[in-house]
Formats: sequence, structure tokens, C-alpha cells
Amino acid sequence: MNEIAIYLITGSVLFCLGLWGVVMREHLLHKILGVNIMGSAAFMLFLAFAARAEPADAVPHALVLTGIVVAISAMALALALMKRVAKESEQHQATLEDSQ
Amino acid sequence: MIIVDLLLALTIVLVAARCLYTSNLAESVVMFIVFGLLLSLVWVRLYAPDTALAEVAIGAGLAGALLLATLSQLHLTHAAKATAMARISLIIPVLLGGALGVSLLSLVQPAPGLSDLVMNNITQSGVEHPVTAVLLNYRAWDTALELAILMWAWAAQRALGPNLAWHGVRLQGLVLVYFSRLMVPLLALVAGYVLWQGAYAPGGAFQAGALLATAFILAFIVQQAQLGQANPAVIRRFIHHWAVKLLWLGGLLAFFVVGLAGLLLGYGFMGYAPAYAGALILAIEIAATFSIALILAALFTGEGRRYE
Amino acid sequence: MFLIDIVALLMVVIGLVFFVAGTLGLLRFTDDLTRLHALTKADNLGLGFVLLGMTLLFFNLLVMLKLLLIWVLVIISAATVSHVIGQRAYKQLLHRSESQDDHR
Amino acid sequence: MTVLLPGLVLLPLIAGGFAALFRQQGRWITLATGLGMLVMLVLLSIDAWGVGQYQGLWTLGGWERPLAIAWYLDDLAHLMLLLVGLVSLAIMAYAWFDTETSDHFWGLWLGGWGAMNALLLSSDLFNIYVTIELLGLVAVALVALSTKAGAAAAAMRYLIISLTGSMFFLLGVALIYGQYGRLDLIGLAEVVEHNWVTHLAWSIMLLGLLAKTAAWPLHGWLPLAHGRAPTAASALLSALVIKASFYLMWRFGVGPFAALSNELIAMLLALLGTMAIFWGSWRAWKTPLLKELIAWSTVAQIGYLLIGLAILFNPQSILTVSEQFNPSLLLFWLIAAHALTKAGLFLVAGNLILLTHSYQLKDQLAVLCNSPLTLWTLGLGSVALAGLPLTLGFIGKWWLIESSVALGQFWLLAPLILGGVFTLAYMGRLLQPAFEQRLLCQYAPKQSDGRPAECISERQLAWPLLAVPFILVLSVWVLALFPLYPWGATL
Repeated sequence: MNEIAIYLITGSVLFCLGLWGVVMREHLLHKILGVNIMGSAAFMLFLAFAARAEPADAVPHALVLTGIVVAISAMALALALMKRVAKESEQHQATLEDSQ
Repeated sequence: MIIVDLLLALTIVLVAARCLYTSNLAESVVMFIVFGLLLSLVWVRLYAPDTALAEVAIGAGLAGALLLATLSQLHLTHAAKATAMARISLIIPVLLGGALGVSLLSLVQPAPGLSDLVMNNITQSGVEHPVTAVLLNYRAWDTALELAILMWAWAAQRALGPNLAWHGVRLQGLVLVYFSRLMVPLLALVAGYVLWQGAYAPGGAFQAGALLATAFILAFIVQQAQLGQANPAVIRRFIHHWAVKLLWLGGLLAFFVVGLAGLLLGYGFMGYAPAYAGALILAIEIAATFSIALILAALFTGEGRRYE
Repeated sequence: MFLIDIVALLMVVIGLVFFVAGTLGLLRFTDDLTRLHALTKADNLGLGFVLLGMTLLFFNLLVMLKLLLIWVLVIISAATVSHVIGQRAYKQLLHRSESQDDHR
Repeated sequence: MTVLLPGLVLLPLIAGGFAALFRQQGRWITLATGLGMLVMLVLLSIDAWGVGQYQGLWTLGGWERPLAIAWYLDDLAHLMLLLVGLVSLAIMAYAWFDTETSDHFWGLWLGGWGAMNALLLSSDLFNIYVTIELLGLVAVALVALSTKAGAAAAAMRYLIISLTGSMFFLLGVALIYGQYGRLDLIGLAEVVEHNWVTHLAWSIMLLGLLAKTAAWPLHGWLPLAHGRAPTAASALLSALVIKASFYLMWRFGVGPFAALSNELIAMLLALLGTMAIFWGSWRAWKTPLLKELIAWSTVAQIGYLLIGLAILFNPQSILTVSEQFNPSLLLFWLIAAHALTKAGLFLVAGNLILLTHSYQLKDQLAVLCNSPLTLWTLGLGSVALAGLPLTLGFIGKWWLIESSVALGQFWLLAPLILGGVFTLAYMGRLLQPAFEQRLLCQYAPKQSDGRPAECISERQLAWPLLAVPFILVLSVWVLALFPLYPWGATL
């Protein structure tokens, strides 16, 4: 049991937790945060794999840097869209309940 | 150190669960910011200082600012409480994720990777820091496309129509103004330092761009808080000036021009002449820093049209 | 060398004690303004001790200066942020007492 | 590598960036870009016919393969590039004359086009992730361009599904990197072996891509998003964007992960496809809205593609590639037939909505009685969508039937054949009353200008709005007459 094993397990748990948030929570903010947590979990696996080498593998580091910027872009779009959904819904509620 | 790792892992899982579970959206957002900060600690523990820097600046800082701004624009800040079924079902991701993680333990020992290739070619790459070499030389195409993603995230956000109004509080006193007069130049200075340092140590265009974006956003917020929202925000208009908009595309254009030049000179698409690689990378990084900073700031400020 | 390590360790531990105290105050105090008081005062002191311990451990001028810079920046931003939060909390307090007056 | 391949990606991205920033000029930038892209696609095809110097592997940045990102151009990628280009051009031509096109559209789709081309060429797992994220953001924004009620909610649902799918894909990429330490598809094909992690990674990636393709149990977002998007956006999304993730499944399944294919996964995909055909057709039969009908038909048509995928993934399938003939590429014609027909049908639906200002199917019948070209387009499109003989879809469908029989999977004949019947049935909801009405109209009382009463004529629209969908649909018939293989060998 070393730190790589710990973070591999943590990453997997975080991924499933994020998925739980996306599937089970109704509010869009929770869904958006859930997706971001899933992404962070994937980054954690990347970096845990990178830390196996000595010195640490630089390729996953670069991939995660790219991924972080992609994640913030997606989050900015998602939040803007959420605001529009909330504005258009009758009770100003940011959920997808009334869209069916 | 294993105890630190265990504690960190446990805390981060609890924080993530709380972030998704609580029905108070403000708490959710704060928990997400804490999650970002803890993640950056994890990245440090995993020997990834570059990503830790970026995570603090972008994953916790900018994302936090975006989330808080969103929260202040929403009418309702409480979600429905998690149902009993949802509460019980929280055990599933923990068990499933744990099982998944344990099944990955075969990957701990052998360490396949591109580390050797990265280090063997580093003298050819024009920079000394391996992460910068990967980002701007070996896998420059990823980075170019990622600037495109930023660009189109902005275009997509604009396509959604006008933004919601802020529920800002007008502040008394000039503390924030003096603070921003101190901080904005300092942030710009640090951004320049981080950018320059990227050639041989952790740092580079991403972190520098995020810092510079923070400077813009800070100036914007201070202006908003001091003047009240009726006044047009100078920062927003500066960012959206047509000449400044050309800088938004600067990073993408720099990548493409250098990439095509490499193609025509026989180094392959996105290739550099080894003798000039260092200078070209620095030029691209400077352009990319401005692009990242301006677009991230524009994603925060919006173009200025608001719903009545 | 050994003595310096012990002193440094002591400093860090003292700093952590202040952090714990500040966090306790944040959790246990009842209204925003007192919470702010606990947080900023204790945490700035705590951070100062931790950074002092760090300087002793590294004992390098450049590192010392960087740590000093961190401390100054954190103090400045903490002061500004608590100013903003304080204004907000004060306004809410006024608002609340007004609405209580209305009830009477 | 001369400038052609990078140009196909860079030109739309640069032009799209300018068009997004300076929206007033977006149209003209798009016109110039479209012409440039057309020239490049023609040059690329001429080369493929003769020399073939572009085919093969290109590593970017002058580095060797595991370190650098690689591009890979083969016949499939080339045909997809052509399909994406031509359908994009046609839809953009339509959007040019559509008065309701938003000025955001041009910059957005130029970015989507560039992302699509980058995705089709890419041969690197993480690079593919970046391109699908770019494409996904653009696609969501295209849906949200509509100001119609519920469009934002549909776009939000699409965004959440799309991002979750991407995250699954990213997790799979992480696991593959952890196991093999490389990301290039060509290199992975040599080292992939049977073990738990690889199977897990491939299943996770497949799941994410299936959600992005709107395969049967994960299809819920598609009818909403495609049904509520603006006309041109619906056409682009249904014709092209969902094909991108399908293309990736195809690429990965026969490339790096070919060794992992087994009959179980093939059976599962075939089942999903069957369910998609039945459920999609049923919902298309029930829906009162025209665009949702066409969107549900997309769900059903994805079923065919999934069955095709199942046949590709089945290790028993005989897919020997000879000098003249690569049987699996017949599946491409199914994709092409669907892309062309579906684009045409969505554009026709847009015309009907423009004329009647109603989304209800029953209101739109009134137009058809005095609109011969629209009626022809719908008729030819319905038959092409059903994949009857003489159309392009038939070539692909015949291959599916033949392969199912060869594999002994006779039960697949039921969805494959019934699917066509269903298609005619739900498209008939539009066609049959239209023909009836047309007859009625001829005897109906005439107005003073000689036109029948209560009929809205298609002649109120600009002619390109009618011509573009007609040409798209007609091309499905014309292409079926030409030789199957545009440039000879190995296709």
C-alpha cells in the first residue's frame, strides 16, 4: 500500500461519486459539479500513473493541464446555460423536471 | 507520509460527497472550492507541481469565482433535499468505486510511460522543463485545440443570449480600490514571472494566463462593487474592444502560423526548427497567455447585455 | 542543526495550535462578525508561526524572502476580505434588527 | 505532408474564430471558407484517385509516434471528411437563405467542422478527447441557439449527457495510459492484450461513446435536442455530429481493441440496435410534432448502425479485405445515406415550419397540397430512409442482412426488414394525407388568383431553400447508381 494505490482507489471512488451526483441529484448545479468531480477523478488516475515513474512522467501532467482548461471551459458554458434554464422555467428552478 | 495521504484521500472523498449531497447551494459551491484546493495538495503529493498551480488558479480560484457569481444571479439558492432513496444510494458509488479502485491495483507496480522518450528528446525541444516540452512541443496540437475549446466555449456562451443581472452589494469605503491597485499590478508581474519560469521550472502559459485572468476579474469585481452596476464596466469594455479581441485569437493564430511554417520548412506540421524552438515556444506562450487570460475573463464578465 | 530542527518544529506546532483555535472559533461562535474575528486573528498568527518554522528549516535568504512575501500578501488579502465580509454581515445585522423593530 | 491536411482543419478553425468574434462579417467569412474547403476536398479526392500520397500515417511536430500525436488518413477517414464537408456545405447554403439563421451560427459551425475534421484524422486517444469536447460544446450551443421554449432545457440535458460521456471516455484513456503507457492507436493495436484493465477501459469508453451517439437506452436527450434546435442545427446534429462518436467506436473496435471483441459484446450491441429500431419507430409513429418525428427516426436509424457495429465486432464475421474490396466499408454507405437523407428531411421540416409557423404535424399537411417539390423531397427521402433498393441505404442494409445470415443470426432479419417497413409507416403519416390532400385540393374551390383556398404554397420561400434538401435527398439515389468505390482499390 503506497500513495499511488491510495490515490487510484480515491480516484475511482470520486468518479463514482461524481456520477452519483449527475444521476441522482436534481439541481443542475449539482449535476455540473458532479461532472467536474468525475473529471478531477480521471485526472487523479492520470497523475497517479505518472507518479509511478522516477522522475514523474511529464506527459500525463501536460494532459491534465489541458484537461483542467477544458473542464473550466465546459463549466463556464454549463453555468451560463443553467442560468438560462432557470430564467425560462416558471418557478426559476434550475432543474430539468419540466423539460419532458 | 502514508498517513498524510490517507487523511487527504478521506477528506477529499468526504468533501466531494458533501458538495453533491447538501441541498444548500452556497455550501455546495464552497465545498467545491475546498475540493479544488485539496486536489491541488494531492497533485503536489503526486509530484505534479505544474498541475497543482493550475488547479489552484483555475480549478479552485476561477471556477469558484464563476460559481459564486452564478449563485448571486440565481433566484433560488436551495435545491430540493436529497430523498431517502438518494441518501441510501450514496453507498453504491463508494462501494463500486472502492471495488473499481482495488481492481486497478495491478497497475501500481510496472510503470509504462513516455517518461524516457520525453527526457531523451528534451535537448531538442527548446526548453528544459519536461511538462512545457510536452505541452508546447511534443503535443502542441493538443494545446492548440484546447485554446480553440476556450474560444468556442466563449462563442457558445455568447450564443445563449443575454446574461442575468447581478445582485451586487454596493460597498462603502475605498479599501477594495486600494487593494486592487496593489494586487492587479502584482498579479500581472507574477504572471510574467510564472510564464518566463515555465521554460525550466513548473509554470508556463496556463498558470500565467489564469493569474492574468484573475487580475482582470478582480479589477472587474472591484469596479462593480464600488460603482454599482448601473455604471458601464470599463474592464468589460476593454476586454471586448475589437482590437483586444484580436489578441483572443492570438494564441490559436500563433500556434497555427508557427505550425504551418514548420510544415513549409520541412519540420512537419506543428514542428519547430530545433535551433529556434526555444524562442518560438516563448512567443507562442506569450500569445497563448494573453488569449487564455482574456477569454477566461470574458467568460466571467460576459459581454454586457443583461435581462431586464 | 538538531536544535534548529526542534525549534522549527516547535514553531510549526504553535502555528497549528493557533489554526485549530481559529477553526474552533469559526465553528463555535454564533454570529458572522465574531467568527471573522476568530478566523483572521488566529489564522494570521498561526500562518506566521508556520512560516517562521519553515524559514528556520530552510535557512536560505531567497526562500525567507518568498515566505515573508506570502505572509504579507495573505495578511493584506485577509484584511480586505474580512472588510468586505464584515460590511455584508453588518448590513444584514442592521436589516435583521430593523425587521425585528417592525415586529414590535 | 503538404498543406492540404492541416488546411482542412486549420482553415475552419481560424475562420470560425474570426466569424465568432466579428459576427457581422460571419456570413462572408463562411462563404470564403466554404469555397476554400471545397477546393481542398476536391484536391484531396483527386489525389486519392491517382497518387494516394496523403493516405497513411502522419506524425505531428516531427517527433516519432508514441511521443507525438499522429494523424491517420485511410479510405474511411477520407470518405468521412468528404461526407462531413459536403453535407456541411449544403446545410450552410440552406442557412444562408434561411431568414431565421442566427449570426452566431456561422462561427459556431465552422468550429464544429474543424473539430470534426480534427477528430476524423486523429489517431491519438487524448487528442480525440479534446476534439470531441470541442465538438460537444459547439453542438450544445447550436441547440441553444433556438429561442423556442424548452430549447435551453434540451440543450442542458444534451450538455450533461455529452460531458458525462466525455468523462467516461477520459477515464478509459487514463486506464489505457496506466496499462500501456501510450496513447497512439497504431501502437496500441500492437500491444493490447486480454486483461481486466483493458476490458474495463474499453467498456467504459464504449459506454461514453454510446451515450454520445444516443444508442437505445441512452437516447433520451436526442429527440428533445434535435427536435428543438434551429433547422440548420438539427440537420447538422442529426446528420453529422452523432456520427462522430459512432466513427470513434468503429475506429477503436476494429483498430486497437479488435483483439478484445467477442460475441457477447457483438450480441449486446445487436440487441441495443434492435431495441433502438423498435422503440424509435414506435415513438416516431406516436409523436404529434414533425421535427420530433424526424428526430425519433434518427434514434431508430442509429439502431441499424449499431447492428452494423455488432457485425464488425463479431469475431466470426468474414471481413477479409481484398485488393478490390473492403466489406466493412459498406457500413459507411449506411452512414452516408442516413446523413444525406436526414439532413434533407430536417431542412424540409424547417421549410414547413417557416411556412406554417407551427410545429404540429397536422398543421403542416396544409402546405403539402400545393408544394410539389416539397412533396417529392419528402417522398424520395422517405423511401431512401427506409433503405429500399435503388438507394444508397440499401447497399449498407443488404450487407447487414447478408452478414447476419452468414453469422447464423437469423433473428436480426426481423429488425432489419421490419425497420424499413416501420420507416415507411411513420413517414407515411406525413405522406399519405398529403397525397390525399393534393387530390382534394385539385377539386377544391379556387381563389381569385387561381390557387386553391387554404393552401400555403412553397413558392413563398426562396428557391434555394427548396433546392438544397431536394438535392441532398436526390443524391442518395444518384450515388447508388455510381460504382460503389470512388477510387478503385482497397475500398
